[in-house]
Amino acid sequence: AKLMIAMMPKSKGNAYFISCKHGADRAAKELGFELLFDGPTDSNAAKQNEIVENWITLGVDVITVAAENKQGISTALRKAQKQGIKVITFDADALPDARSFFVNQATPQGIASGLMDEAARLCGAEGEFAIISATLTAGNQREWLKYIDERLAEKYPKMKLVAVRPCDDLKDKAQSEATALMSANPRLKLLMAICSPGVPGAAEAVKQAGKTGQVKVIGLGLPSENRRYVHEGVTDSVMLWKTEDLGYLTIYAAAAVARDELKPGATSFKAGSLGTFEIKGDNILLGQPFIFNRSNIDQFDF
Amino acid sequence: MNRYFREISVTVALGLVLLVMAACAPSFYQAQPLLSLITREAPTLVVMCGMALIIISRQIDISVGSQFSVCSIGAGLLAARGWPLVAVLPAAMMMGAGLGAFNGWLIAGLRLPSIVVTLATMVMLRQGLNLLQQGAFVNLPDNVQWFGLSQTTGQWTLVGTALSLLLGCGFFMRHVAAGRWVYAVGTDAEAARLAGIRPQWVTFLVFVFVGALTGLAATMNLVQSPQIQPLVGSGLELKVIAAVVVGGVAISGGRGNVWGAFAGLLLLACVSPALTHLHVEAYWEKAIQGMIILLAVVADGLRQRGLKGGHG
Amino acid sequence: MIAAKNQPSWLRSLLCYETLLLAVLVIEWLIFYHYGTSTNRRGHLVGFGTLDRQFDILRHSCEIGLLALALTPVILTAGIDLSVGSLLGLCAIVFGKLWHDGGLSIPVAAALTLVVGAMGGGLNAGLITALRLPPLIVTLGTYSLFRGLAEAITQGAVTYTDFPSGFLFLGQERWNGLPMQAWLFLLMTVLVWILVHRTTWGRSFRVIGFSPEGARYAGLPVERRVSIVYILAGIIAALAALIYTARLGQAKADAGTGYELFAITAVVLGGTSIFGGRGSVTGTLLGVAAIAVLKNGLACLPVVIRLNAAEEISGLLTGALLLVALTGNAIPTFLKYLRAHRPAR
Amino acid sequence: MLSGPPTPPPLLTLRRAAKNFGGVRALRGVDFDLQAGEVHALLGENGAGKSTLIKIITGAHQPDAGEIIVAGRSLTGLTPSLAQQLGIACIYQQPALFPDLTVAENIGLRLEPAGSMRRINWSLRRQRAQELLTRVGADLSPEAEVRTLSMPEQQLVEIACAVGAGARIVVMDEPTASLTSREQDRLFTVVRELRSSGVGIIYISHRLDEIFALADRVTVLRDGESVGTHAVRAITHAGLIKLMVGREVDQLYPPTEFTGGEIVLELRDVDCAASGVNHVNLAVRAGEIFGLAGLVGAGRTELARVLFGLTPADRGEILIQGRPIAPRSPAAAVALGLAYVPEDRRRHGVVLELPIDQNITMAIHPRLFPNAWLKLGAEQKLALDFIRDLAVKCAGPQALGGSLSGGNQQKVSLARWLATQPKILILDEPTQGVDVGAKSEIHRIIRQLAKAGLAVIMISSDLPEILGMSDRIGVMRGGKLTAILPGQSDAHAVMAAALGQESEKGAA
Ligand SMILES: Nc1ncnc2c1ncn2[C@@H]1O[C@H](COP(=O)(O)OP(=O)(O)OP(=O)(O)O)[C@@H](O)[C@H]1O
Ligand SMILES: Nc1ncnc2c1ncn2[C@@H]1O[C@H](COP(=O)(O)OP(=O)(O)OP(=O)(O)O)[C@@H](O)[C@H]1O
Ligand SMILES: [Mg+2]
Ligand SMILES: [Mg+2]
Repeated sequence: AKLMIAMMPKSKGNAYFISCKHGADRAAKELGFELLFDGPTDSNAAKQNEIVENWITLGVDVITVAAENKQGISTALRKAQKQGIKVITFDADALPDARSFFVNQATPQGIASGLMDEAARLCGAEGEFAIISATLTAGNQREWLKYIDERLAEKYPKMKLVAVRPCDDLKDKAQSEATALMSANPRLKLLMAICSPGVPGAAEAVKQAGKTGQVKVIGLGLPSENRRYVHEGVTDSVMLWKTEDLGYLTIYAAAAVARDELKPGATSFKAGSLGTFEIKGDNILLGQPFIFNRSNIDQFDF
Repeated sequence: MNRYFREISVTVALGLVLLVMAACAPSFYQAQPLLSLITREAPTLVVMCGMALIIISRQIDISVGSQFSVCSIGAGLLAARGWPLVAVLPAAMMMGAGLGAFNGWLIAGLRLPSIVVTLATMVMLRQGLNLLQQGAFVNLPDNVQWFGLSQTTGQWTLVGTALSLLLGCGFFMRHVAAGRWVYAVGTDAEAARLAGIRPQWVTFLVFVFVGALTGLAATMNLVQSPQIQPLVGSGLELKVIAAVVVGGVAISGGRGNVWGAFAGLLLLACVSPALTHLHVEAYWEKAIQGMIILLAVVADGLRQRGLKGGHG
Repeated sequence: MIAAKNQPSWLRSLLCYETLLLAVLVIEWLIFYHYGTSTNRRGHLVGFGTLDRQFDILRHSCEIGLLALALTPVILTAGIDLSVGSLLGLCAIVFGKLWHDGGLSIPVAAALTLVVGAMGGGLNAGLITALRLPPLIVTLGTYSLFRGLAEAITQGAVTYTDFPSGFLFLGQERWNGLPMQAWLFLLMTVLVWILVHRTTWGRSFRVIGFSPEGARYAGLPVERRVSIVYILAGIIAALAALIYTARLGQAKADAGTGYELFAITAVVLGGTSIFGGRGSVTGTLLGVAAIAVLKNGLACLPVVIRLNAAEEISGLLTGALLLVALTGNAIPTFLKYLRAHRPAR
Repeated sequence: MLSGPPTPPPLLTLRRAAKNFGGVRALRGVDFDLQAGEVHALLGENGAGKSTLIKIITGAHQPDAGEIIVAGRSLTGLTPSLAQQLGIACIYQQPALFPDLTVAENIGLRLEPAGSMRRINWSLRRQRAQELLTRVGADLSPEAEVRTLSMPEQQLVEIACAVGAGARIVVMDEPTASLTSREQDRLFTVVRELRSSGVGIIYISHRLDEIFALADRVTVLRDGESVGTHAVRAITHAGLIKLMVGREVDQLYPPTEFTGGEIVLELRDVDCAASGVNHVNLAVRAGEIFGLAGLVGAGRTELARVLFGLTPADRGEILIQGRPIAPRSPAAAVALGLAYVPEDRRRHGVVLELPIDQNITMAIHPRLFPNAWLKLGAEQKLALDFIRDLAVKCAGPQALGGSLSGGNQQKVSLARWLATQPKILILDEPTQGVDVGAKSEIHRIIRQLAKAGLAVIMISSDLPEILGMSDRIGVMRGGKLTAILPGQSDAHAVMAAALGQESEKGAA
């Protein structure tokens, strides 16, 4: 029978993961697999567990997961492994013994320093900036914030993080928060949004405040959602790895694992049309995050 | 003995917050950010007017947030297909009115408790939208934003619409017979029936009305930015219910008015930007919101107790 | 509720709402057993019919089940408690902090957590009884407050993990055949059932639900009884927090977000009137079971899994089930109303 | 067609009207007619179907069978609003007012024309309300919220509505039940004015003397059937009672046997600012029936509420058998041996949604179920005893409180408090809305209780009842106990004290 690969994002409504799915779909088509793509509608560790259970029920061949929470998901993943289902993680890792490979798009350090460096470059390494995050409690956001703080202390002592405000993954709330941040901090030079709805929200706020160029906007987000603002010069750059490639690579890796073509100890891996990727330990590395700006954003359609 | 104690106390609380801001963070008072803040709250204000009516008629609607999402996405898709805004607006209002009519039919027609009915429709609408839209943003054509006007004109149009609606509701509820019927039904539906009012119709129409208002609000939100997110409006129901009850509308129906609810909404809407201006860490925000809701009702409760002694 | 007055009592009890709900539950269960159990493509017997799966359903529904149990007496008194989900989150954090940062042993930390739950419930109770404020508003306030405190304590960032395995046993292992938390849930169900159905306290909850003034004039200690239901709700929410923490192995400020709505849905589906007075613990139990089976059963149907929308579909169906149940429950009163107000001609 | 006396066509005719509630046959084919310019009394025991009959006339209930003819038009599907348009106004037994709205608005909502988009003229509303209130003799502010009014005051608002409606048919369901004689006189004047202007009035009351004073014709209902319509002039007191009950009833108050006992309850300078009770001094003895008279709002109910811990006193001393007590809640008061049968039985007296047995045992949970564990058998048995002893007319102990007629609800409410075996029994309007048969039954029970050593405080606005039953009569005015008169006082002395015209020698 056709192999069946299941893919779980942290939350499936998120544009980031939808774009992953596009790549995954492409890979599945090339390889002739059936692809299941399901996840919680909001980021929720308990619901991820339930969905893994469902896939165990169905008896899929490979499960690929972006874990909302390391501990939370690992028990269920081990159970899947016990049943002979292969598990790999992408985007966010589970515990090492609960999966065979992790498709690593970028380390949290990489993301954090990438963002911080870009921010410093735009501000001339001095001045105030503020961050808009998804929710207060989301695990990956906390991790990024931690490394951003570290990078800041280490390399950019003249920059000052004045506030971190959550937007609950709501674009409209991000806009309100950004508006308030700008008026409360008149010397604010830059807004950094580390969740994808936050970037267009912040950009809209800056645009409406008439502070285009005065307050810079950067963040983690998709080209498609930000293209308009990048062209208008409101958003300076959006950082992201090529999410489609992440999905594509994940599915290729999953297929290889399922066919026993990819075994522990391998040092490189060839994924279809994307070419060869380096493997470090059990991490398959996607490569550096990509910075989209006015010059290159039109080349990407995700 | 003042019937409007709660309205006054909320307004005083709002005044206090504004005074504190004037003293500690005068940067709060800048024309453009304030206009922006008010514009962002304009759709909420519209939904709040509807919610005030619903609660005065002794019902509740916790599906407004989901209705708002459905109308937003519906209107967004229509606009994306090239419908002009003059057609999108009535379509969104019809959509909302339809959803409201469904609630109203279950509540007024079949006499089911509104809190449970709207709990069910809230979940169903939200999940149905997730199923269809899978979370994807809808990109809107350029001519939708600010009704195709300039930003400032657009903002003033929105604020003006919301405020005139508030005025209209205030006038309607005080000086038009049908508005007083809403109070009568909320106070005692059986007495209203005996007085020749048809309480079921009043209830039904109130739900239709709030649905239509939600559609209007969704459109008012739509024009504010070039894309719309399906999650939009989640949590809106709690925000407007909190505003309405903090503003002195009795949850048991029949008492209160839109002015108090307006003050309540402004108070709650001020908290977040005020905290930002005072440089308070974000993780205090929810706790402070909760404290404000509690303080507003506790003040009223203490007064009632002082007035009535042990009366029940 | 459905039976007329002149039928024999056994027939009346047979036709009550709980029996109908039980029938729905059994039918649901059989359907899922039939269509949701299969030998999958890997040759394993999987799905709804496996014992493992049934235990999982049990484990996953215990926390919401406990909250529903906590809400039953509250709703019987015509009150509501929107804060239970937030209180669960606060208690989970308090427990984590006491154990991790406070260096207390697990039992002491757990006991203190129950006390904090009781205090949270006590805050609701105090505001509701002493100041005669509507429960909906008070608990809307504490809904924000408790969650906010949980976030403030952890600054949103801290997640407590690495609990000792002795504690995790509570949420992840079986004891005498059943998952450990199912035993606790069962015990609480029996206790609440006795309280509600066999004691004068339960009787007074109903009286208060029907007519708080009438209860006061009858010399019932209304304030004390109302306080009890909210404090009890707080304690049960704290217990649910412990189980939740043990099941997931972590305590985080967002624990239990949105649970209050599921719990209220279960209680109402169980036939308890949101206006107070009418309802039963058995109904709540059946309501919780009906929702859990529906949700998990759907997720076992291969068709549904392949649609990649198990959660959405189960949400839609739960909402629909709630409406159908409400309508069904309301038909007798509706007919009575029609009979009273329309000519029979 | 029968050729009757040459009367004009009746305003209203009912033919074979029938109405069932579930298994209860409230009305079984009643004929009734009302002429212009007459007061037509409706009489019958509790549960005879009077309220049901008038609810059919006002469109609040739809009859199961039969015909309603108003002004020559046969109507089907009569609704409250249609009835209003046809000129039918009603004062219900339970005031159907909007508690959260002001008096003026309550009157406005009833009287103003339909039309949903009509502007409201608030000053006109207030002015009109003030006029009507003055006309019915109610000293109320149109701006007061109805929830702050006492029952009788609410009744006055209802009357004002009916008067203002300019109706051709006015229905009054026990309008005087909680009025004292002054308002009653005022009401009678209003009724007579209406009658002389050609209005037909249906008047329900359990007080026979009112019927003889006011009515032209009387229709007697028994068990949902009409047992005849008579001209009042052509019938006697005893004859009416016999028609109603189907037997002779001894209408005399049972004689007192009080000879003196120890002081059970003593109040010294009791004050409660919240409820306006002011410096009350009082001592009640075991076996004594202490009647409390006064005008509407005189504060009698408030005094009872203070004693019962509902509005605790803030100054002064309350002693039971010489021991000072301070009841701060009804629960505490019950434990001290106090019992209070409240005046508003539907809100406070019985829980309408609960069965009779649970209603009866509600106040004795600690005694009947000492471990908090319910014993349903014992409860049922106790309830059956009371149902028998007090002759409660019901389908059984499991029947819901709400399915009983007013008088039977009153008996259940009384049963609840007798079950507590109190030392002191406070009765607030114990026979309000109770038919003559049941009334003399209740009087007998009260007497018996007193004889058994209870101290009874009986609040009543029914002056003959106060005079006939009391061993001593306290008269309240403005929250003060202004006079204590001996039991054999005459009506004039009591009324004079209540109105404040009493001189010191009157009390001596
Ligand atoms: N809504 C109802 N549901 C069920 N039974 C009812 C209802 N209303 C009245 N009844 C029953 O119908 C009968 C007639 O009641 P009704 O209220 O007309 O009596 P009534 O003559 O007005 O008595 P009272 O003098 O006590 O007011 C009673 O047996 C009563 O229990
Ligand atoms: N809930 C209340 N809040 C404030 N005032 C009240 C309330 N209830 C009654 N009052 C006022 O207290 C006064 C006395 O009450 P009430 O009329 O019950 O006395 P009463 O002598 O028992 O009269 P009756 O027995 O004839 O009804 C009245 O002026 C009334 O308006
Ligand atoms: Mg009656
Ligand atoms: Mg009184």
